[in-house]
Amino acid sequence: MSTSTPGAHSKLDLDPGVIAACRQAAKQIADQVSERIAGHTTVSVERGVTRLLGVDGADALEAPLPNVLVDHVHDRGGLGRGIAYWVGNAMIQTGRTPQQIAEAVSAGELDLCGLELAAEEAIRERVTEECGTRLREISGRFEERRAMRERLGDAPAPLRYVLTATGDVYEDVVHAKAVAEAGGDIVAVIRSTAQSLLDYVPYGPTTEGYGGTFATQANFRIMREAMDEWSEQHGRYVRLSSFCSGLCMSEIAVMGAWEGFDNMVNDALYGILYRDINIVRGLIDQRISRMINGYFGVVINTGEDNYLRTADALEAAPSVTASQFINHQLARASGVPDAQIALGDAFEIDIPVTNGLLYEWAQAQLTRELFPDCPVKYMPPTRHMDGNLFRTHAADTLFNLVTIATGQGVQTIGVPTEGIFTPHIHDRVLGLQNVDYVFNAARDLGEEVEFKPGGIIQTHAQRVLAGAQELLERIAQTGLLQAIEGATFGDVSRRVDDGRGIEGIVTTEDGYFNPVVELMHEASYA
Amino acid sequence: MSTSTPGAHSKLDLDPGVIAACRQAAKQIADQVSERIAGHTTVSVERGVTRLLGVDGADALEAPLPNVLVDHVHDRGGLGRGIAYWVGNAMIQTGRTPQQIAEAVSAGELDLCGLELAAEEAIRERVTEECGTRLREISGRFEERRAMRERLGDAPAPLRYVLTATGDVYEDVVHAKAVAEAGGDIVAVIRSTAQSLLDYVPYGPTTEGYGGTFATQANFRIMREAMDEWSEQHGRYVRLSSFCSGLCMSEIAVMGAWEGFDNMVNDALYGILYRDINIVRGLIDQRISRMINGYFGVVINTGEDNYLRTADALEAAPSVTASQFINHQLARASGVPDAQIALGDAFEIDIPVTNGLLYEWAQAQLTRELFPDCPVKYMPPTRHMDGNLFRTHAADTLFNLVTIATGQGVQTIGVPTEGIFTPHIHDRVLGLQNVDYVFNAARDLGEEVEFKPGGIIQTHAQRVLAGAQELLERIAQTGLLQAIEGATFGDVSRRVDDGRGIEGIVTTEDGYFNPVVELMHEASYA
Amino acid sequence: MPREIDLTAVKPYADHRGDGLVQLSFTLPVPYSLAARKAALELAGKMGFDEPEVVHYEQLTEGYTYFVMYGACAHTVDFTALEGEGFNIEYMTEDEIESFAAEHVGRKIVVVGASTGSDTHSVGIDAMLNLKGYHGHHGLEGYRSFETYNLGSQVPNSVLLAKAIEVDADAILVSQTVTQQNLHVQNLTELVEMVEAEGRRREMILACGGPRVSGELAKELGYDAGFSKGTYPHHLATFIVRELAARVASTT
Amino acid sequence: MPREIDLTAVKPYADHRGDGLVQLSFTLPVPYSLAARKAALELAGKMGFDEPEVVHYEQLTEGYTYFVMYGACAHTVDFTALEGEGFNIEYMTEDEIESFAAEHVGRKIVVVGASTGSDTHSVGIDAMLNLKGYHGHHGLEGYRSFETYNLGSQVPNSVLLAKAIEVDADAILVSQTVTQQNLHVQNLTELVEMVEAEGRRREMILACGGPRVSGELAKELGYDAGFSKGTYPHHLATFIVRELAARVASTT
Ligand code: B12
Ligand code: B12
Ligand SMILES: Cc1ncc(COP(=O)(O)O)c(C=O)c1O
Ligand SMILES: Cc1ncc(COP(=O)(O)O)c(C=O)c1O
Repeated sequence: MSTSTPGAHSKLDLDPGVIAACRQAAKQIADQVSERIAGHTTVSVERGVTRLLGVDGADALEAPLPNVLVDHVHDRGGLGRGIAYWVGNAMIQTGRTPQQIAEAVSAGELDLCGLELAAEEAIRERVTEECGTRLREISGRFEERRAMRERLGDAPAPLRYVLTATGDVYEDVVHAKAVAEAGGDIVAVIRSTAQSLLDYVPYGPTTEGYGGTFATQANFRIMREAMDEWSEQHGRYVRLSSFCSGLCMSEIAVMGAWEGFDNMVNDALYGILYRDINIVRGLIDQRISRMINGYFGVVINTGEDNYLRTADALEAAPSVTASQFINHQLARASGVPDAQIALGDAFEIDIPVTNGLLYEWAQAQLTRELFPDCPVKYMPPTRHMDGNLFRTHAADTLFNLVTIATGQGVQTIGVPTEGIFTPHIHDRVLGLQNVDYVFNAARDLGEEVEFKPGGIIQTHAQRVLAGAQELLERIAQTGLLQAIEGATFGDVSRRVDDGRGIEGIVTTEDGYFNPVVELMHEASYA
Repeated sequence: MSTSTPGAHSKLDLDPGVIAACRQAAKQIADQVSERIAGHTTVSVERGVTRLLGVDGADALEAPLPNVLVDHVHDRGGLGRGIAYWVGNAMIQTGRTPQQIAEAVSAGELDLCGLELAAEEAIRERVTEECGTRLREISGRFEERRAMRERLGDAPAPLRYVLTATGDVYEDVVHAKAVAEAGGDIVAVIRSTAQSLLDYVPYGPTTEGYGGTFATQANFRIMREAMDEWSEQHGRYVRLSSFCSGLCMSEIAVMGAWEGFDNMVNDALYGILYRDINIVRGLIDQRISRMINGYFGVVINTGEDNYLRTADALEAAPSVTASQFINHQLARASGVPDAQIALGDAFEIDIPVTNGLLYEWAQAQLTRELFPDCPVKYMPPTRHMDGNLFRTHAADTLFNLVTIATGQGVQTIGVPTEGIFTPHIHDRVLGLQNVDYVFNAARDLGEEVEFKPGGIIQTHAQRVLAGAQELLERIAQTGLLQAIEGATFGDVSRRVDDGRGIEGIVTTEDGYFNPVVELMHEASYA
Repeated sequence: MPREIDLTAVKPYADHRGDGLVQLSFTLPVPYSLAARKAALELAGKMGFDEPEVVHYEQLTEGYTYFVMYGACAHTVDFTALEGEGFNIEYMTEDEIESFAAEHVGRKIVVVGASTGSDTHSVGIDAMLNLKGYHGHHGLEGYRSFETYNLGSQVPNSVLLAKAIEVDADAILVSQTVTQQNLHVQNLTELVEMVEAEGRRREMILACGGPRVSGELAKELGYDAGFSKGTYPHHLATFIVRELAARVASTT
Repeated sequence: MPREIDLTAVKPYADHRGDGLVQLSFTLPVPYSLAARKAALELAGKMGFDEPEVVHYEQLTEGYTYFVMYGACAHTVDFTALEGEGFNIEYMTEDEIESFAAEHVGRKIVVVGASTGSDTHSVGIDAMLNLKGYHGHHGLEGYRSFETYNLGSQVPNSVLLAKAIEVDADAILVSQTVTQQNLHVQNLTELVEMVEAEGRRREMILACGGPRVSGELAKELGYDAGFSKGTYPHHLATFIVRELAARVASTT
């Protein structure tokens, strides 16, 4: 574990003791979470397992087969043993593949819980083997992709992360190409509004989304193929990203890995705070979802930026830092290596704040120094942007400056229409041109400048860190759940026994088993 | 004379010895210029004197009376004694005021060189008294204005300098008000194209200019009255500026002083290089013009920024610095105090230059450290701006950042339409909003950052300074005129015996006298 | 002398009366080419621009070209016909609202608000209703004369309406922020239809708001009023108390 | 499946085929007010925008209001009718030009250029003519097949024409940068008129250039060609040698 900036000294003159205390408290908080969620699974975690066993497709009513299968077992009260148990048993008893089993269940031809039960050991072995095959297959695809990335050349940080959000996957392809042509490194296919709330993943290509395009496996494939083609043609690899967040975190993680997505926004807190998803449900789903992302080499992006969209950016700064420490530990607890943990941060201080740029610079530098081995996903000003396109573009220019000066890992680009629309095709290009200009014109600025000892920047960073420490130590006392109830993040309060998806939490029974978790766990401690 | 940054140390680690050598060479160059122009006057210098004796108006053919009067004497071969001599004599002989004399000459009723000659001493006394009265009158007006400025509150540096250039003085008033409302501190009434080339100052209000509005006394008055009204209404003093440059430098200086203009662009090199005005004519006119500006408390703006519009901004950087040293000494030689010398500089490095921002920052900081007591007039990117409004706005944002971080005295604001039009009314407002945002968000940035010793910024500044030293020492050898012929400035070459207005240079004769110069000289060494 | 502006035939103004200059930007789904440039000029001509001019154009991706243009607008507008509507609608202050309500309504005014459909943007409705309010002006919750129910975000229209009926609301207040493909128009229309289906339209004030809502749009969709960026709680409250007072007056 | 683009009826594209969205900005010389907003919407309506929308407006100074708007353009353009004109006019390289000229013209091509009238912007004409050229492409002075006279800037049309006649020029090249109130149109028109008055129009190629010059404008004013931003010397040279070769061919 590295606790200091690589090479150089701290530009912010941070106290290593305070940092260590923060990390310590965050570890404690993450451990408590692990304890709290142990002994539970969720319908979506189990659906993730079925997907990793090869189940895909939807029934005549458009219900995805993973849902049909898991609901079938859940209705019969069997989910406490884990879906793998029942599928494994059915494989032995019927000699069918998991997909065939799902189809049979869907057709009403098979009752999984009514079959004769094979020996537990045999079931485990059978299903683990099936799962292992599938993991190797995906890993194989990932290795091919890694090779492609290396062959085409990987862009240097900060990677330019650009959203597309037309609602129509085919239009997204057009936008994505324009983004690629203008130098975008990562295209993030933003989801249709409220997909978070669906307790299933829609099936097939979609053209009717609002504020984004549904995350479906077919849509993922269409985007990936289009961008692979572009990448080969232009000799530059373009990454893809989407969202795991919501009620289907682990399933989407599986789909993304299968379709060769490189990044995934993965943060339960978003769903909890802004979509009113139950806290425990979110945290269980996140644990497994991140594990899957981590295992397949996918970079996860956390969502601290969101807090600054509802809380004041200066007041809430310590909560962002605290959340980064917690998210970092939670991601590690899922086995995600630091290089794949892109913690969230945002440039959201209000336009009229005197010395706002200095505070932003301090905060951005702080994140880099606290997590030197993690890329950071740095988000543009959005909250205070309005219909004055030029005002937004000016704010984006300073945002770009702070990004390059502090060497962020991933930067979501700002666009002039931020305060009005999901951006029009040329707005993304204008945004990227701004990034290009600033990143190049200020390339070595970070190296060049030192901050005045005890000046505004250092003092601000130290104050934010101190605030984070206080907060973390408080949360370590009360627990994360209590903290969320106390509106610690984003000024939003949620209670542990409220929220969507709570009915999908399942207490595991003796003999529960999850081959995905086991295989991945083995791998990460091998 | 102050040679070090006030208070603080040099951020650029400049060698004081090099600075001293530059100043020394520049002083030598300025002295050579003084020598070269001594014993000469010009038609426009003499017209300036007539204006300070109270002559104004135009004849039926729209020839301004100062021209009528000076041409009258020049045609008769009498200008070598100075216009004051002849007017003074006529005052004694006819008992008329200078204005009445001019009118009579214009009407063909009076031949100044045909009158009986009074005693030289009497003439001097009479005309000097007349001139003194006028100077006191203007100074009185200036004192009132100073009081008004103090009463309404003077804005802190960097002052926001905004051009208006509609061609129609009444439209300029509208634009100027929008500028004032958006926070502009100085409104510069840009002149109609090629006014530089007119060897007279047009008369009366004008509404038909191209790329600017004619500098006429009536136009000055209209603007001043409008802005005084605005200033009183809004409780914030708005300064006005125009151009002395061209063939009428000293006349316009008189008009500006009379009408209460606060700043004047005053640089002969502009006319010499870009308007092909004769070198010597330009330098003589400038000497007197600056003296008048200096005497009446007007801040002069020099035009080094222009070089970067025709020469490469990186290559030409040393020539800008060298020119600043020279202009500084030339202005001092005219009796202008440092606080009134706003040397020129510009943010003109091409958009794709890697680390361009660092070089700009270095150069801007260099100017500040070399001339700590002079305000600097820092100009926005213009040369590389094109029809992409957003690209220009982004460049302006970084320009604004450098301005505030280096604490320039005066900043000409950039506008999104810079590469296309003389800006539309709202474009100036958008430009000012950008300035507002950046100046406030980065208010104390300059104080906060130090540059890495031996880094890109320090090295660049030191290299530019060394280049300037070399250049200055070379020019001190060959003389300024030779240097201009060698295309040292703006990549443009001009020869000493070519160029417009050369016919207006007059060798003074024994007994030449110029009451303006004498009175002002006395005052500045009093 | 300064030229006068003819308010019966107003044109855009850039730097001379009547120059009509307008800046435009858009993308055409055609390949980057001289023909693309001509297409843009032709389009601007159809919009009624004299001397349209492309000041910048570039390829976005194959088959898509972006343009920045200027043109002199040939159309004019009769401003005198519009002038009736001043800008400074006289909004009452919080205190004035309280006493106006006490005098003209004489009971608590019940309002129910939400951000509806799949919209999770709650900042707008919270700004209007919650005690904290907006930029130092507190929300209706802080008014003595109002009884406020803020159902938050992602609220189905049916739930919002049911609550309004349950508490016998005087006004339903809807916020809509996600507007891509006119999602807000769909959501807003659905609510009006539901209210009408319940036969409640006459007895309830319906107001909506959001960054892309306008008074015109709201009225077109059957609302009594629409509010956009820059709205403060006392603007909304002024509207409600006046409207309610008028209704009370007309029914008595 | 992706929707097809109908090239016979092209509309602006923002994020869905046929959405037609265009961004506009302009100032109206009317007081900042709701009426001003309505005036802007009405104007956009006249331009043919469906659902025009003001996304930002503010007062500039008393009586002047600035707007940023969006609207869905109802007009379409038939791109297929324009498609003939490709973008990649095949410009020749310097070497190609030299040999083409040697073969088809067979003598030095004499050109005279200047930035005319009160215009002191010489960078454009220098870029075309001087050895140094533009962005690493040298100007016509560097071509063996050209004999070049660059008169610089602020050159009266009469002086330019006299020089052209004196050296029996094949082409006159004019640069114009200051365009406020269409000053360039005045200057360019005057030159054509003078050339015609001298009876020289047929025997000389007339080309002009500048940031706001376009091929269309040039032809409208009676020039053979017009060049804008992004022009390189070999673009101009290609045009001249081709045009001259055609003339030589047609007269022999
Ligand atoms: C905060 C925010 C979020 C937060 C919301 C948290 C929350 N609890 O509200 C989070 C991070 C969760 C979020 C998520 C998303 N967002 Co969002 N978000 C914003 C942001 C940054 C600010 C909005 C805001 O709070 N403004 C401040 C408030 C006070 O302003 P307001 O809502 O306009 O309200 C004022 C007036 O309109 C009026 N008003 C509003 N409502 C009402 C109601 C009544 C009755 C009255 C009288 C007045 C009134 O009064 C208010 C005060 O003056 C905007 C960008 C921007 N600058 O606008 C994007 C933005 C709104 N989001 C956008 C999108 C697309 C999304 C997502 C759908 C993206 C995705 N696919 O994942 C998601 C999902 C959200 C969803 N489905 O609803 C787009 C919407 C584009 C469009 N036009 O359709 C925007 C514009 C960003 C962009 N350019 O893409 N977002
Ligand atoms: C350099 C410059 C100056 C220099 C000129 C020095 C010189 N010797 O040229 C100086 C500092 C002297 C100057 C002064 C002024 N300028 Co000036 N200047 C510029 C600037 C920054 C760059 C112009 C330039 O050199 N571009 C680079 C060249 C290579 O591009 P180009 O000219 O477009 O040429 C290309 C093509 O157009 C084409 N081309 C051009 N000519 C020709 C000819 C032929 C035959 C062909 C084939 C092709 C061709 O090929 C070239 C290469 O691709 C522009 C702003 C800008 N970014 O454009 C303002 C700008 C042109 N200036 C402007 C103004 C108003 C002035 C002044 C009048 C201001 C004043 N009132 O004081 C003065 C006076 C000048 C005058 N009366 O002519 C305005 C013009 C506004 C308008 N549309 O009318 C501009 C746009 C700035 C602004 N936004 O206000 N300026
Ligand atoms: C972390 C995170 N997850 C998910 C989303 C999208 O969520 P939804 O599907 O609720 O629209 C967002 C959008 O801002 C986000 O920040
Ligand atoms: C120093 C200086 N003087 C004068 C002018 C204006 O000159 P003209 O009257 O020649 O257009 C300029 C314009 O750039 C300038 O920079």
